[in-house]
Amino acid sequence: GEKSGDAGSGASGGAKKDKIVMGFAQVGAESGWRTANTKSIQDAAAAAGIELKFSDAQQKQENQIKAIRSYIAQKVDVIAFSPVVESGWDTVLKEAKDAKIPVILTDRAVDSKDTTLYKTFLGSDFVVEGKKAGDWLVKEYQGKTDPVNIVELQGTTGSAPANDRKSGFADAIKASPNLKIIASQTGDFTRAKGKEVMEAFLKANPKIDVLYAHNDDMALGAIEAIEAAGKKPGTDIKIISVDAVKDGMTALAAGKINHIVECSPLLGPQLMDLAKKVVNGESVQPRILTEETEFTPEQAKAALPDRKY
Amino acid sequence: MTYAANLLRKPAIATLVVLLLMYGAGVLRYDGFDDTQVVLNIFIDNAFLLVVAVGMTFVILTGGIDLSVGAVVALTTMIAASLLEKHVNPALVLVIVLAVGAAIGLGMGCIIHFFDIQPFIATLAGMFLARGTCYVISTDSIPITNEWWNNVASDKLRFGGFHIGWSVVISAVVVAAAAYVLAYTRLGRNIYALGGNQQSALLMGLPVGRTKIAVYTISGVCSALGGVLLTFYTPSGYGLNALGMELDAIAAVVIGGTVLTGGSGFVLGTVAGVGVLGLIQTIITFQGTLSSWWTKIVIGVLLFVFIVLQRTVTRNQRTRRTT
Amino acid sequence: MKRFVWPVAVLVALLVTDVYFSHSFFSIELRGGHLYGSLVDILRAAAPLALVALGMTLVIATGGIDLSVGAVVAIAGALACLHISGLSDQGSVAGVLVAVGMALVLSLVLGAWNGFLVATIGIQPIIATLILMVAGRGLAQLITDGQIITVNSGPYKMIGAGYWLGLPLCVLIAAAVIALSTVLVRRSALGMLLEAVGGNAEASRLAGIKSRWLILSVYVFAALCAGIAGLMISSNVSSADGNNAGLLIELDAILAVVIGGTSLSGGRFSLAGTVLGAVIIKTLDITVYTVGIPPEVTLLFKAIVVIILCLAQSPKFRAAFQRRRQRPGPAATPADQPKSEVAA
Amino acid sequence: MLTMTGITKQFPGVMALQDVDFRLLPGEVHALMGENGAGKSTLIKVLTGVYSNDAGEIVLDGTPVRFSGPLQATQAGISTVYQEVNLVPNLSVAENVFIGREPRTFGHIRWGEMRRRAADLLHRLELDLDVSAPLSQYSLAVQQMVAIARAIDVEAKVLVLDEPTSSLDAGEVAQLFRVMRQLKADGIAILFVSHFLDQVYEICDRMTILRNGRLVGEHRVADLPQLELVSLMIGKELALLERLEDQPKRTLDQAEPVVEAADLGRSGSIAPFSLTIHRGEVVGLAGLLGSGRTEAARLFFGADKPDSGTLSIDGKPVAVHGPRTAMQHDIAYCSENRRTEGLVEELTVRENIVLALQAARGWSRPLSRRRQDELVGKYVKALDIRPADPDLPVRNLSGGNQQKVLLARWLITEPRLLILDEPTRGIDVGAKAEIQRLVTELSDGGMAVLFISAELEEVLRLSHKIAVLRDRRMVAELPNTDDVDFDRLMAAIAEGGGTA
Ligand SMILES: Nc1ncnc2c1ncn2[C@@H]1O[C@H](COP(=O)(O)OP(=O)(O)OP(=O)(O)O)[C@@H](O)[C@H]1O
Ligand SMILES: Nc1ncnc2c1ncn2[C@@H]1O[C@H](COP(=O)(O)OP(=O)(O)OP(=O)(O)O)[C@@H](O)[C@H]1O
Ligand SMILES: [Mg+2]
Ligand SMILES: [Mg+2]
Repeated sequence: GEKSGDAGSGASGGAKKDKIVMGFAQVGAESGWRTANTKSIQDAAAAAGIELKFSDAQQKQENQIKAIRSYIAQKVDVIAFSPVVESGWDTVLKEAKDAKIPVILTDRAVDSKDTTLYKTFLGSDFVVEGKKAGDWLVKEYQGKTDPVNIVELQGTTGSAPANDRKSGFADAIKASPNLKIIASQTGDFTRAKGKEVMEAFLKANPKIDVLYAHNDDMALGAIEAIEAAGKKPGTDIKIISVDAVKDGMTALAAGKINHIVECSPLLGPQLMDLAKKVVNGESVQPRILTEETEFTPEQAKAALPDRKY
Repeated sequence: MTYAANLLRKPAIATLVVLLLMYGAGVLRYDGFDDTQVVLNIFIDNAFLLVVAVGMTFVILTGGIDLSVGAVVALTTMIAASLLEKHVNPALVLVIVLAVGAAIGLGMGCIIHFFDIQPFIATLAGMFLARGTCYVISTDSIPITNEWWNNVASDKLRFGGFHIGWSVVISAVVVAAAAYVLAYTRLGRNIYALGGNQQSALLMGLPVGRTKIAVYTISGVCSALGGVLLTFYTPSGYGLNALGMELDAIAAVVIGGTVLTGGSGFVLGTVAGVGVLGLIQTIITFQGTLSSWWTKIVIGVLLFVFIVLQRTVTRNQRTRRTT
Repeated sequence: MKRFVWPVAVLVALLVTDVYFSHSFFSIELRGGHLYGSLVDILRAAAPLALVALGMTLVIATGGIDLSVGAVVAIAGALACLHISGLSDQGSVAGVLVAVGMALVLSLVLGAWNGFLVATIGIQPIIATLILMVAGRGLAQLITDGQIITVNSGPYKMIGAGYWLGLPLCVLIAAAVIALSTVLVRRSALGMLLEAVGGNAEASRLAGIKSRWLILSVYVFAALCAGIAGLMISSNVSSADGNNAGLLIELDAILAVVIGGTSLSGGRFSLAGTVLGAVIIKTLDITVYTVGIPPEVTLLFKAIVVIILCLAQSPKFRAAFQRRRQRPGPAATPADQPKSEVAA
Repeated sequence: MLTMTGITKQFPGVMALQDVDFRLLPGEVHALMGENGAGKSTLIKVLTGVYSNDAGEIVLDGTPVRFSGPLQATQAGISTVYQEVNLVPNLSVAENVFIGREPRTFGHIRWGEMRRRAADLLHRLELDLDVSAPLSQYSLAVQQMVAIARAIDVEAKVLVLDEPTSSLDAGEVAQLFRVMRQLKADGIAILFVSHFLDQVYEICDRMTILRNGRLVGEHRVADLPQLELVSLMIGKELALLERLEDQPKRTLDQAEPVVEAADLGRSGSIAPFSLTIHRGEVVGLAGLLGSGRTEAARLFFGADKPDSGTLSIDGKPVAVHGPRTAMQHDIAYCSENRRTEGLVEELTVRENIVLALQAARGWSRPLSRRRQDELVGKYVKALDIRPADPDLPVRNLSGGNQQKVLLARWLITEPRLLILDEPTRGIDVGAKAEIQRLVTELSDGGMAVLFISAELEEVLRLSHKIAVLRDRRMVAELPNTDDVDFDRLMAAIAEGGGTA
């Protein structure tokens, strides 16, 4: 019943207007990653001929809810948003559903039991990212039994990527008893904090073999701390991180980072495709992973020239 | 009535006037802005902030400040969500969170009064404590699925084609109660006296300590209630909720004409102050095409325009010598 | 110096904790031609905070407050990095000096804006500076286009991460600014006039003090300090992050001022206390990392330290504590000297 | 009724009270006498629990008491007006009278009744105020009356008045005394502090004398001649006072004008007036409470901006934009309200004294420490500021000594026109004589002085010329010739017409 209803509204909307209108409620502009994400969506919308209404929630769930309500009031054709938080969306999503406006989640999931509240979730899986990082490490130290001391730079305490990348990584290395996280601290996803924390790690722990950073920025900060301590990043201390922003890739190509798990912000084109399908009533997968990969130094060298962000 | 005449000279009224001007500008500029529901939405969207700001008004009137409110709001959502997850009776949950809010406020008030600690630092410690407790409970967000809770949250009171939620009703009751307490009870007058001059209040034989502790307790309860309203708005508990809300609350109070050094101001002004912040947000949403940083810049500019207009209005109405 | 006994005691307690968890905490060695060690880290991390807090102290002395310092930190770093990243030769000293100059001039302008709002228009300081706090962040992101601008400039890196004669340059810069302003404020009549304005504005006016200019200049000075701190912070990681640089530094700075014994209601201030406060705050941060406190309980730990710190500083608490220890007889009750917290 | 025995109170560095005994009988008015800094206010604050005593015992109605603060003291029936006006300026007059014991029904404050009762009460003190206006709109004297009204309305056993009359004029004092007599008749014991000996002799039954924190004696007022009292208070004979008493009227040879006000006025505060002050001339301003003397003085100094008329200095019209312009023309203004408009309580005595001079010099030209010590030392000595430690926070000084600090601030700027608004407020006999001598001396040296005092005798004694204000309008200007005396001046004030 749901499907046909939605299809009807979508079709009628499409018939009346020649242009699809999408309301997008962004989290904020808290990082370079997020800015690239915003840009990708804006560019892709323009390219796909979709009219984009954009709002920035300044990291506040309340503001996002306000924005979504306003999109409902403005009767847009489709709503997309990156939830600030996983929980607490049921009410407003129900309102969208009642107004027969399809919803697409990007980047982060919501934890609603009722999965009919949104059409699909497009984004990376942070747990998988953490797992990929851990798997690489396990492979790297395969066959060795010497204890490996790992330090971890976590993202913002309580944020979903931090929670998931931590648990994914921990899961992956669980089976190898010699891989041991000796210190784990939040670096708030920033370079400055990453550097400050790494400086302290270096002094408190005489032997650090591996650094796992939840994003490139923290890894880049940590590299400065490692260099200031007279050690060689990538050699004396192996570094794995997540994201693959341009600066991170440069460091990877230079051998200062050993491995990066990609978490691509360039969701725009995929999102626009989905939007068109959803508005036209076509069925879509409930969970769509972003196209992303992992990088070794060699791959980084190759990919670097066309890296946009 | 002289009392009313006095009232009209207050900055709170100036804020209200400017608020109406701004609203008028919005109506002229944006389609659909004149819909009454837009105004109601401001109150629906900011009910929790309003309640928190009312608590803050009490504190600021005594010349104090409470930085812990945002954290207490977050802690409330966290405690409520985790208790509801364990199927504790919602009524009991309500009582518990309000009690926790009161206890935190009481504790800070006691530290401030008995040990003569600056409110800024005592409530900053309270903020760390409350926020820290959130993370100890859980770093994840916890959804609220309790039926009664969510029914109250989504219940709409409809009249003449418009609707409001219970949060608006609750916040209106809080505002009315606060206004009454400040104007018509001994506690209220003691609060103004304390803000006017603490030493004099002491020498006049007023219960300075009790009053001080009371305002922080009130602020704690209001924050907890604000937290409850926030869970009505976003049915979940999360440690990162309401980050920086203390600043919004302080801003609302001060924009509403309450003086940060205490002794002068009205709850009505705070309502207007919250209205200003809400209106700015609404204008931003209606504008709809601002990029992330332009959003911040425009908020700043609108804030500036508000303050300067308010300043001009009050300056014209200012009385002669105030020494 | 008696009034600093308690903050110093807390500082010592933190350091002792550190040594307990990391035995080499006090060791300072020469590595790569410069000093290397945790204590050096503390000073380096405290340098920008101390600068921001320095400016904040003077603002607070006049009975004001400046919430916009964090935004100014971000703007200064962003502008400098933007300019440097556009240079054909990022290593050119002249180019870097121009960038630094531009950033500092912009900081001065922003400070003047704050000062204008407070002193001339008469807006309450907290709101006046809130405007720039919000808009300034947007401005910083506008400059960086929301991205992190990375620069690769040796001379620029010197400011925050470099060493001179083996000593961290940022600490030297901060020390120089602090020393200069202490001399300026205490050797001239500035300090007293500021305290008078903060202590009793109306009396100061009637005593002929040009409070408007004084207030304007403290906001300018605070912004300048924040600007320098912004350069240090961005230079330290060779990049400018419009959103995160100096985030919440205003809170830390105010905390440092309060720990240092300056009352938020204005009047008497202590620059030395503020610097001590900044060092304590950074020591606290580094202690968290060194001890390995899990991020989830970091805030609880900080709350406890802040509470201990302020209780230790409270004469009333000490009196109550000593009375309990010594004799239950009638001792001085804390009712003495009713102190008004509120600036009249 | 009330006995205090062996009271000792030490402040860091000062022994404020040492083994002081004090008795208060029911239905008596008891004066507490002593020089500035003798410990009167401290004794009162110990009594009401503001300070805790280091030793000694307080017995009220036979039971030992120890109050933790004014709240408890009030509840126990001790109602107090402290020396500085301690009210809250942001609240209305009515609230200031009734706060803490507002008329209520079920916790609901009955505003109407409160305002009515406040108005009635103030009426008893012959004060006709808008009781719903904020207190800060009224002059200090009015505030003082409001504080008194607050205290006498309480159902108290003991009423403590610490220098309630220091800023009141004769009429107000008479009014107060009438009320005090009535209270006394009701059996209430009153503790009264004043530096006006005549007042003490008029109203009090017995007195206790303090000197340097020690008890000097307890006497029946009738048994102790004034001069003997003074010598008990200061510990030596006082010749100066007598000399001043019979000083002849002062005359001034024609001198050039320093400041001329022509139709200077400010709407809502004072009607346009004209007044010329010459070199070496002391001009007294006389008038009742709220007659606009302070307002006039503030216009001369630029503390308020005039909105009509011109102010000429040395014959040239100048636009006075604020205190700074006035100071540039060597005008100094010593405000009547030392607490809110005068001192910066947190700063030290030294800093408070050099503040105006330093402000005039600008921040970049600090007074050297040596110069400061010299200036401060000179005036601490000249005005006998006690304790003579310039590095004490000024808030730790007794009221009278604070007043002297404020005076010193302006004297060191060596102005050509010195405006003194109630400079002798709260100052003891010795110091008052000293200040009067100083004014005479300064004017002989060519300084022009605008002198405001609620004490008409003082105005008469010092002035060359007296301007009379009434209802915020200057109504007369009298040269202070031999035929002008107290009664004539009173008549001018009361009738508003100059007979000169
Ligand atoms: N809070 C305080 N801290 C330190 N010293 C104080 C304090 N209060 C009063 N003193 C000192 O105690 C002494 C007595 O002061 P007190 O105020 O009792 O004098 P007083 O007799 O009321 O004088 P006056 O007539 O000037 O009001 C003075 O030397 C004063 O400097
Ligand atoms: N009896 C009164 N009734 C109403 N208002 C009064 C009364 N007395 C004073 N005021 C108010 O107080 C204000 C201040 O008066 P001002 O300070 O000029 O008085 P003053 O002549 O200096 O008297 P004093 O210094 O003795 O109080 C006046 O503008 C007036 O509004
Ligand atoms: Mg006294
Ligand atoms: Mg007067």
